[in-house]
Order: sequence, then structure tokens, then C-alpha cells
Amino acid sequence: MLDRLWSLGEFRVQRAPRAGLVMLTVRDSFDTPFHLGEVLVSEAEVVFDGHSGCGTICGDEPERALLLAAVEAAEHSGRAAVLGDIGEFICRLEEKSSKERVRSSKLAAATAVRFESMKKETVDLGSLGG
Amino acid sequence: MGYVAVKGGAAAIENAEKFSLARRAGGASALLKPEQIREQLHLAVDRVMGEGSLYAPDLAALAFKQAAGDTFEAAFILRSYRTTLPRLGYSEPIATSGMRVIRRISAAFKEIPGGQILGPTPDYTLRLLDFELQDESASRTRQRIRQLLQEVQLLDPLPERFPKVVEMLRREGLLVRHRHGSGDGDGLVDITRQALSFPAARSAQLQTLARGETGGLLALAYSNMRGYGSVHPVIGELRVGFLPVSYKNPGSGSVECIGEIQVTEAEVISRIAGAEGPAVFSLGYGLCFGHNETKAIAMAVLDRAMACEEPVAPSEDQEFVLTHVDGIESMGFCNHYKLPHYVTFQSELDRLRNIQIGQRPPEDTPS
Amino acid sequence: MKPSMPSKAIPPPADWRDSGPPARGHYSYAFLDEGAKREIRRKMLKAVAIPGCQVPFGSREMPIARGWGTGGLQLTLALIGPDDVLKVIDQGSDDSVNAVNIKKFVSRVTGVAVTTDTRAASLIQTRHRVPEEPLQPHQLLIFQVPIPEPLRLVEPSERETRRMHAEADYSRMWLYLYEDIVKFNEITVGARYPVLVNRRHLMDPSPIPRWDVAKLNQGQALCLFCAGREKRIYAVPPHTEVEPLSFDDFAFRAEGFGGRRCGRCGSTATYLDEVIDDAGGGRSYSCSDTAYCEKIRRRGGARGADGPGEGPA
Amino acid sequence: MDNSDRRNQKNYRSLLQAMSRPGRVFRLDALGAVSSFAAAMAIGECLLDPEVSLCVIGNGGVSTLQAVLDGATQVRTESLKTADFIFVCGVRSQGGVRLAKRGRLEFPEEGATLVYCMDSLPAGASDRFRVRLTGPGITGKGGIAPEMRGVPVEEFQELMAVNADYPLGVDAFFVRPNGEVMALPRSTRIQVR
Repeated sequence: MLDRLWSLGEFRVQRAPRAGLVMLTVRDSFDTPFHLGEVLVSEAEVVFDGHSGCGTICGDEPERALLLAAVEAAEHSGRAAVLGDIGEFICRLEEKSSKERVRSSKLAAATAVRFESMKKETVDLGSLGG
Repeated sequence: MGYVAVKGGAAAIENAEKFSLARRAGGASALLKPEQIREQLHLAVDRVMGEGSLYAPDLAALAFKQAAGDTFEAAFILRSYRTTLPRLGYSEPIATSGMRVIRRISAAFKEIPGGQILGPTPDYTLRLLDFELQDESASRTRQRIRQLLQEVQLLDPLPERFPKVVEMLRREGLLVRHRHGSGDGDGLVDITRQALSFPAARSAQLQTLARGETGGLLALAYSNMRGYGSVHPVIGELRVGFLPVSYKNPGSGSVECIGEIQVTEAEVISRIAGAEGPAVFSLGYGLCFGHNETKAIAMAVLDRAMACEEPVAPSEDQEFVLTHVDGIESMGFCNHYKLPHYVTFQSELDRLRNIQIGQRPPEDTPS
Repeated sequence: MKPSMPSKAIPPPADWRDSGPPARGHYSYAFLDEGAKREIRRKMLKAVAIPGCQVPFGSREMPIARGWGTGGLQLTLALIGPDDVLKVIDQGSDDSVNAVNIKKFVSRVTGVAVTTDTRAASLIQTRHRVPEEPLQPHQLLIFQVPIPEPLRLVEPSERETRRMHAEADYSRMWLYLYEDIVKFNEITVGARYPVLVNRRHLMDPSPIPRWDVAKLNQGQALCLFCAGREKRIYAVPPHTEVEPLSFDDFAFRAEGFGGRRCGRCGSTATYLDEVIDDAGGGRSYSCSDTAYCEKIRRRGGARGADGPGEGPA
Repeated sequence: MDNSDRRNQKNYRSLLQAMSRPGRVFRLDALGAVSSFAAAMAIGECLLDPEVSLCVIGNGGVSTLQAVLDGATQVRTESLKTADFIFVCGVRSQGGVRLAKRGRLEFPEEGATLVYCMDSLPAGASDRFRVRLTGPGITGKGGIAPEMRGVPVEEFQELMAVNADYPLGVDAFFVRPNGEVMALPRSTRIQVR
């Protein structure tokens, strides 16, 4: 995939892919932000037709970081068409991961506990007492 | 290959390393591949990531293999690898309400809007050794999984979002609004850049607990649950799922989702906090990498315990808890006693012998 | 600027390939990134400016276990440059297992020269000992420290000990020593003997024997202390007063060896290790500072009580 | 090790020697000392980054020095009262020192670091012999006179006042374009005759 892009001769690696850390900031249930910990990411920078693109992706994925950077650079330059079927490739990737998500969601759905509950009516939580 | 007589420790160190290599990989069994560990020992990998405070499943699996299964050692290896990587930036603050849930239960109500979702849990199995696993047949296991997938095919997937139980309680005015008893001003502290000082800000407390060692957190929380402390916890909600990581692209500046991380979140409700003010429930919060429910619950109980105005038990003393739950620090210091101490011991001998002699030897040695 | 159109004939090499995956096992000079070095350097300057005061710092995790010298190591890595010569000792010995381990790591990430000769070293990282030979002004002595807080002996809470330092309220430490004397007619503190620096800050000299404590007073070289696990840096500049706590009627006493000699070099003026020879309990003694002992032995051994100066000054 | 890291390492060792031997002059590799701020830049690149804050005061060249330091180190800019580092153009702080933060009793190390960027020509006859320095890092009972020429007695008196209740106080470097540097930590006791 990358070979095909680079064979066009207009893509250039601005900064080689490198492993880095992103510190995750999360909000707790009091809405207080805190740092949960760091996630490993791969980051790369590519120049296409004078426009630079930066790609960051979780995990040890130097080539996907390059791909994302190339896509962004191409889009910035307004000549996204040069990406050709890259778009489909990325869509297929996204499709695959979303299918996995649906699959695990259905697996979880199958574990929903079905109580033999009365007719549903709103439960007045306040009535439960302090 | 002859042994070069290397003075002192060098040869011994190398041979010790080779001996542990032989211990790990000298057997007849096939060498473990990290992806086998990542997939089939995923709970160990989650624990190592949490305690190593680095979300990188492949590397955590590699560290677990390198450490021959010692989670302390594996978390330590991950922690020191972190030091070699540049910090590229901070993610945008992520709200956990957007979690893609695969497990979500509450002990506070029989039924909760969105339902009690058991998800992947052995909680209700009988813990009897499953001897079939001794020679588990790949085909039969794959077949059972395929069959399960077919069965669930017709089901609707879970909704995108689930309402939070604590949110419902808060709307009813039953839950404490803000957090009291936390550190001096609640600035966002990063304990990888600033040493802890006490009282510690809430952000420092949660970050320290999140990277804490599971056993240490459990022991402290358990002491509180058993009576050394006043938290009578009810799990308002326990979630296991995936959080999107949103990160501002350094080039374009637009915020993108660069991946997902699995987390476990526990929200613990417990009896009325302080005496003053309207009677309300108070809340303890726990969040950690991967699927580690024991740790998340222990975190939430300790988070609530440390909010006590007057700490009575160790688990309620913020300084006591936060300085003793880091596995890399505690394991390191515990094992440092293996290092030679003969100079200090010599000094102790000198003191003891003097005391036994009973009287002070004449002024002969230079003061 | 628009890149020039490539010549049609040969497409440029797929340069993304040779950019290669992130280099594994390649570390920046001295392992720490420049940002970490800067923070440690800033905090060291403050520690020197306030002798004996414990300065908190954002301690990094090292490939060496906490409690095994990560503090001393971080100072060495923040200080070291290509023209330094490094000596690393543990219990006074260059060949001690952990000293070898640390030396191997530092030379791997810096390529710096190492030595066992105290005189030849510009940086000396040490655990539990001060070299017997007096140091020179250009040298830096870096101590590995397990517990930086002298008052931890009498007060577990950091918040409380920080207040005691703020108010220079060291009464509980004096009380502790006094109770020792009442109970044992002796101060039982062996190593980590508390000292007062510049007449203001109580300091833990790290677990060096009392034999070495006097060497810190009005020394020639800058002494730097770092506890990695506890995340504290502190310092004793040269020509600075370092007074072990003692009572007028109960002077501070170094360890005594009852006139025994080192089995290898014959010195009676160096700190000795007691080695149990056989099951019967026979004892022999040898210098803890092995490199210095070797130096005396090669010079034909110590005659009588001579040594680097009659015992610790 | 690239050469800017190498220079920072070497310069840091001189700063550390200077701080542990107050009143003595040491030398920085001040990259050819062309501009009058070369030595100040050398200290800036060695110690400043986004984790600390800077405030530049003094007469003349303040904005240029501020811009140059910002550009090279991405240091944060803050007011005189809260800045971790205070660079002084010239050698008179006109009382600015008194506003600098001196740290808290529990955390005295939070006190500011001052860097006096002196110009090359010593201002008038040096009255450094009226000043006597004693304390940690200084040999001899009677102490020494500061080796750096051209520091007015009034500035010593300012530092004396600010560092009166040790361990609260500030720590100062005096630096010349040719790379000469002298330190005056708060632990130094200053007497003026």
C-alpha cells in the first residue's frame, strides 16, 4: 500500500515513524480530570506536494502512522484523488473493526440478565429514603 | 568456551542470567509467543499494563514472558521502558460515560435502565479444575465459539451509551455533589513529573491508585471493608469496556480518535459522609487499565476512605495509602535488602559489642 | 515551497522503507531525555544552594530496581559527559555485584571511561561508603540513598517531618538519642547517623558508617545525595560544616576495630570488613575500600598505623 | 551526543561548581561571546524549558532577551512575583529582587533563581573588596571577597536583605558575555564594610 503511494514520487517522509507516549486524561464521576496513565502510540509525518500531514495511532504501528500521515497530507493538498483506492482500504479497515465491535456487543447483549419483572413503571428513587 | 576469570561480580552476574534463561526456556515445551500471552493470558497482561502504567498489550505480553510470569517484574520492565520513550502530549479529557461497554452491573438496584449486562465473567462458575483444558482441542474450542457467535447473530447489539446509576442518584439529590477532603486546590497534577506532596490533589491520588499494585490496593481496601475504617460500600456501577482516545493532531490541530483502550471502572456508594450538611450518599471512584475488577473496586473503596475528615485507620490516611501502593517502589525496596549490607552491619556489630561491654572504652579512637 | 517534479525515469526510492521502524535498543546519550536531565540539574542547583535540604524531584524509573540505586544513577546520568571518568562502588568495593551492574549500564549508554582508582575518577557513585582517600576539588561524590529523611526514625509522616524541618524542630531526634543513652549508656545508631548541616538542616548522610561521617565535614569535593524511590535530592557543598548530633558529655564516636590490621595490606587506619573464615568462627579482617587496599598492598603494605592520614580526620 | 547537549552538559558542570563555590569565577562555553546575551543564552538553554517560568527585568535589551530565551527554550513567561527564573539585564535590579519569590518554609527550594546578565565593561572602580563572603563552599575563617568585578555594593546589599531569613531566599548567578560566571546562593553570608 505504502509502496504504491510512494511510487508516485511525491510523498516524502518528513519525520520517520517513532514510538511515543500519550498521557491519557480522564474525568472521574465528580468531573475531576486526572491522568490515568500513558498509551503507546506511533507517530509519523509525511509531506506531499508541499503540504505536511501528521499521523498518530495507538499501538506499535509505524506503517499505519505513515499511511494516516500520507492521507492527511494528500487531503491538505486538495489532491486527495491521488489516494485512489487507499480510501477503500481504510474504509475496509474501519468496517472490519466496527464489525468486531458489533460482534462483541452482541456477545455482551446475550449476557443481559432478563428478570421476570412486573410491568415497567417509573421507579420513584426518592421514595427509597435517605 | 572457557571461563575468563573475571574479578568479582561480572562473571557471576552473567552466569546468573544464563541460569534464569535455562530455567525459563530450558524445558521441552514450545517457546511461548507474546501474542499467545496477549490473547490467552489477557487478564495477566491487563494487570501488568495497569501496574506498569503503560497501555501497550503486545509489550506487556513480552514483559510477562521475559519475567517468566512475575507480574511485579513485568510491570517494572514496562515502567523502565516508558522512560526511554518521548512524551508526545496529553489526550483530550475523556468522559467515561462514552465507554463502549461489554460488561455493566450494579448492586444497588435489582434492575437498572439498560439492564444488568454480565459480559465476559467467570463470576458465576464453579471454580473446579477443568481437566479438559489439559489437552484442549483447538478445533472443538473454535467450534464452540463459532456456535456461540451464530446464536447471538440475531440479537440486537447493546445501545451506544448507558445511563450512569450515580447520575440518576445525583439527579435525585441523594449523592454528594462535590468532593471534599481532597488536596490543596484540585489542579491537574502529573505524578510522573512532580513528586507527591501531602495533602495530595485528587488528580494525584487517582493517578497513584490507577498505577498501584493490585495486591497492595486489595489488602488496604480489605482492611477498611473488614472494619479498620468506616466505608460500607455498595457498588453503584461496575463497567468494563473501551474508551476512545481523542488526541489533538499536532499538525492540523483537529481532535481525532487514535484508538481505544480497555478499562474497568467502579463507582462505590457508601453511607452518609460527614455529619454536617444534608444527609447524602458519598462516592468512591476507581478506574484502571484493562479488565481488573478487584483493583477497580479496591481503588473506589480507598478513594472513598481517604475522603474521611479524621483518618482513624491506615486505609483512611491519604499519605499512608499513596506512599505504599506503588508496586515498583515497594517490590524494589523489599528486594533491596538482598543487596550487601555488611558495612552497615559491621557498624551495628560495633554498637552492640560496645553496649555489651557495658562501659565505654577509653578515649582511644579519634572522635 | 513546491518540491521539484521528480524525473519520470526512476521513481525515488520508497524512502518510507529505510526510515525504518522506531529504533529499538537505541537510547539517547546517558539514557535520560534532555528534559529529565534539565529538571534534575535545576533541582541539584537548589540542593547545593540550601545545604542539607531535601529537594523533591520528578524521579524517573530506571532499568534498575527502586531501592537499588536509581537515585544515584539519575544524578550520574544528568551530570556525566564524554570526558568524565566514572568509578562505582558498593560497600567500598568496585566488584560488588550491583556496582558492576550500574557501571555496565552507564558505560553502555555513554561509552564513558571507568576506573577503580579513586584519584583517577571525576565522578564517583557510591553506596554506603566514602572512599578512604581524600577527594579533590574537581571530583563529585554521588551517594545512593534509601531513606532521605533522618527524622523517619522518629516520625513516619512526610507531612509532619516536612513541618519539623520548616521549623528546625529536631527535638524528637535529640530525645531519641538521649533515650538510647539512658537505656544502653551508648548511642545505638550505627549507620545513617543524623548530622546537622550548615547549622540549620538535619540530614541523613545515607547508610555510611560513623567512620565516614567525619569526612563530610569541611570536605574538598561537592557531595550529592539522591533517593530515587523517595524522589529527593540533597547536597553538601565543599567547605561546609557537617556536625553529627552529640552531647557534650557524650561525644560522637566512630567504629573501633581494636587495633586490628587488614589481612591483605596491613593497614589499621581503614574501615575493615569482618569475614568469618571457618565454621569454627575464626575471623579475618580486610579493607572495605578494596581499590585503596590494593594500592597500599602494591606499595609494599602499610607499616604500622600509617594510611591515608591517621584514620578519619 | 549532539553538540548542543554536549555544551549544556559542560556548562551545567560549571554552574554546579560555581554554586558549590560561591564568590569564585568559573567559565561557560558562551558560543563565541559575540552578542552581549551569549552567556545568558548559554545558561537559558542549559536550565530553561516549558516546565519552568521566566521573567526578564532590568534596563535595556529586556524584550530582546525575553524573545530570544522564549524562542530557544519555550519557557513559560510569568510575573516577577511568581517566576522561577529572573534574568536581569545589566547588574542593577532596582529593587526587583525583593519581589522575587523566596520559597515557603516547607519548600524553600521554590525560591527563584536570578541571572544577572552583566555587560562586558566593568562599571567603574570595583569596590568588591568592601564585600566579605562566608558560608558553605567558601574556605577560610575570614571568608573571601567576590572575584567577579563590577557588581555594585548595593546589589550585594539587596541580596543580603532578601536572603536574611535563610533558608527562604533566592539564588543568584552573575554572568559576563565572555562566559565568566559567579554564583551567590542564599546560604552565603554577605557582609559589607
